Amino acid sequence: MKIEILLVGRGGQGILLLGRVLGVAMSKYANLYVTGVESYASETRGGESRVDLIVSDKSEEMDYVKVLNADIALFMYPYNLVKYSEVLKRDAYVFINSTFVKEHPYTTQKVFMRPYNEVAEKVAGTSRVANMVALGHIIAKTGVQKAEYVEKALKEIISENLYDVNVKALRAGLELD
Amino acid sequence: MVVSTLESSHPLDKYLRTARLPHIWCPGCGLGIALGSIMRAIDKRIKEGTLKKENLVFVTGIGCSARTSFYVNFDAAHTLHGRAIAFATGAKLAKPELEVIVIGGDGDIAGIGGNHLLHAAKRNMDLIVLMITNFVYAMTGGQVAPTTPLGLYTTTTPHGNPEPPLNVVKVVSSLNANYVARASVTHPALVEQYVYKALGMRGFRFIEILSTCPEIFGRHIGMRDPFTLYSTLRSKVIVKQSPSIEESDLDWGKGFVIGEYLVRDNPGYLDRIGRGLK
Amino acid sequence: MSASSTKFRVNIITNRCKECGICIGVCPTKVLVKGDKHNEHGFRYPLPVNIERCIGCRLCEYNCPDFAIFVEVVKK
Amino acid sequence: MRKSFISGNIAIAEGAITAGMRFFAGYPITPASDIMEYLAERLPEIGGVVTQFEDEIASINAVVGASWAGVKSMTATSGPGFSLMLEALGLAVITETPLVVVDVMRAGPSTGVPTKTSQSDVMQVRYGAHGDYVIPVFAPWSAQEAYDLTIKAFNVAESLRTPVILLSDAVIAHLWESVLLAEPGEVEVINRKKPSSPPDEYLPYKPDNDLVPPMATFGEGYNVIVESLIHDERGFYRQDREAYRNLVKRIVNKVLSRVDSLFEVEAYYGDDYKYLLVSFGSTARSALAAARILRKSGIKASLLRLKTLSPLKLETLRKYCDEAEKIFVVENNMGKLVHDVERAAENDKVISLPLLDLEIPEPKDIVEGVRKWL
Repeated sequence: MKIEILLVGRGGQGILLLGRVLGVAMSKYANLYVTGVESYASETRGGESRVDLIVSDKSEEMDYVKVLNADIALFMYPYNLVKYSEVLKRDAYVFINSTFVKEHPYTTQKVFMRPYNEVAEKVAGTSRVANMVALGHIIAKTGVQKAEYVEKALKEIISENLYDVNVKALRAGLELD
Repeated sequence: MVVSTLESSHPLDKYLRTARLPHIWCPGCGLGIALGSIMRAIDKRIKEGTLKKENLVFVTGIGCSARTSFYVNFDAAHTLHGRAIAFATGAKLAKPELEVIVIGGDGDIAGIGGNHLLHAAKRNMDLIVLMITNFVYAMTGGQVAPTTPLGLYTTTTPHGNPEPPLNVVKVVSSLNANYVARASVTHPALVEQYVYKALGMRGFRFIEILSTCPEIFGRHIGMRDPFTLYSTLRSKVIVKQSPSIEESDLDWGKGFVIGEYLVRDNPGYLDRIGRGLK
Repeated sequence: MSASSTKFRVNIITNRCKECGICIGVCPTKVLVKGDKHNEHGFRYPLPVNIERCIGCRLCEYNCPDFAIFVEVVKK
Repeated sequence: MRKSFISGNIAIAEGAITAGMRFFAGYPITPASDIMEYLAERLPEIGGVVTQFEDEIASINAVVGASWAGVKSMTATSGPGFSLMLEALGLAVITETPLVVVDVMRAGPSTGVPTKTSQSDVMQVRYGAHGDYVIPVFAPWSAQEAYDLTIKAFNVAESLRTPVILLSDAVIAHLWESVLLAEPGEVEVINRKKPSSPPDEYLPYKPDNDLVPPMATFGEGYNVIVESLIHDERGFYRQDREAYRNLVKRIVNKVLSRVDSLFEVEAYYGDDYKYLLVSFGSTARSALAAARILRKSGIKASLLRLKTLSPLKLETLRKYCDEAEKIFVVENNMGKLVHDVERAAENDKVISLPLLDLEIPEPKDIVEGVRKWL
């Protein structure tokens, strides 16, 4: 089993944190081999921010560190959507933040378009946790990871005073259709 | 005169690697005088129990002054040109009970090593730095040094040194050092007194020791005879109790004011990172 | 070599001497004079010919760059 | 062992802590800075010191000083900083000072592209300083290996009294992976030999039969001499040929004589192959993916990955090269390791695949590079 996950957003949207939480959940709690590569533009805010996660239950399957055939992809902002269609599997799960992305080129994939920012605003009072809404949505729809492990990972990584609002957003994502 | 053979040994022999004597320094070189004075200060501290012999470390860079590490019967490091302060900082940080003394020439400490000097003084690093100023690059044969007087002939300023000398006492005083003094080998008791005092302090302690290099510098100024150079320097030295920094200029014409320019007891770097001994 | 008065002994480690002459120059009572014998490195070390004049100030010892001269108090 | 999900840089920091490193001096540089940042948080909690110095020159000199004060010490930098450290690296060599220098490679020459990866420092880390010497260089390809090889680097540094280089790159630095971290006692940690002789008989540079002198450090009453000049067993400066040869040959031979334990390679699909890819570091991951793609299309490719870049055991390389019809040396530079492979194999079999990418090279670029020669 080898899964490739691509997470793309705009700097400041919490893509790196999302990748870190999912990575810890899969690595530490689900005992899988995980490689995560973060790339971002040199601006702290605004440029494209991207995480590639390669996951496998066998260490010998781990080699090239970037996503070539994504099983799961998330687009939080309309960056390079056409370019990325080259690395998506035909039947990949594609999650799109409709708050910012109004149209997309994906036709064969399983596409979910939801307004993560609005959902976050509604359930947690801040759109800053839209990333967690998206993460909840991803694990609910794909089953790539148990919500329990993701919550454990979140608890480990995030500072205590921010945990509640993040977990609220995550759970809202789990409930999204 | 009744002449007999030598029965006792030199009082400093216990601190010297006597097998390596006579040292390499030229006849009349002030470095030996400076080293003797430093050793007497250390001897006093060890005898009164305020310094443990095994805790003392000498760190030197490269140059005539740096060769002191050859002769001291303590832990000693002869490292790289300009880098003694950096090496010493590492040793002190790793093992705070060490008392680390850096000895170097003005080229070593304030020329190539100038940046490390600035930053050690800035962080009030718990070190003693003894900069022996002989006004010239001596080991490499007489090139211009940071402290060479304006207009002087050296092998690399054959038309006269176009740069005024660097007043290192003033530079270090402008930073966060706890102790800044200037001494001269022509006044060895003061060298001893200042080093003794520095050994009882924390933080960054800097002493410039004016010295004589008859072979190279003396030759450039027509004073190759060691005692002529020595007595000329002595005549230019003005001893003051608490000189002001405005009097510290390194000027062969006006003479050199020696004394304790700065004495204070601010927390050293080790105190600030929670590794101070007090 | 060493030479003693009733009060002080001036010791010279002759093979460390480099004949710089500073000890002779700084001695306030002119105890030391330039010697004529060469040590094993070819330097002529000083001689405390006027040892009876020594006042024990140790300026020669403190100003010797070569750890070649030291003064002791003669114990009675 | 405990499992964690950490970056290659953090894995290096954790490996150093496991190995007993308690002094770190450094100067910020991309992509190595987060090693220092992480340690600045962690090391004081366990009695260690982290200080940011005024430059890389001060950093490595402080590391040499700290090691002589008896504490395991390290610095981390990237190519430009490593250039500044070379003089003191030579000091560490001649004074036989155990320490570890991490070079997280980025694209050069000069300031190059600070945030992008490269494998161009191979020559610099092996040969950069003046004078004759050989020092161990290890190159991890994963976060786990960054951890493991950092521990090995310290063990080798301490047991051989030598500086050791950990050669990482910007890709390894910032990829996050599952890493098993050891609890105390779970991995071997080697400390430098101490003298058994009393201080008045101790000679700081007199080796035992293993060519390594026991090391007394500052404050132990041994009056040690740290000497940057050519010296004899006492640490006294000598200008004669005999002393020069004795010292330099011993410093070189103490490393070379351990080549069997120092030189590590890993072969993938090594039982049956016609084409051998030789690579190291992050690029070897792309090379492995490329070997898989080639094998799927019926081309018998295999990968030989070097974990050690110095000292090299040419016999081992030769053994793998002899089996191959063609050897492709895959590296993210203009061709550095290829010179060593050419020494190990018949020259006309060796093909350099210099990728000179700013990212980790894509497997398809390697596949295309190989196919051209089939």
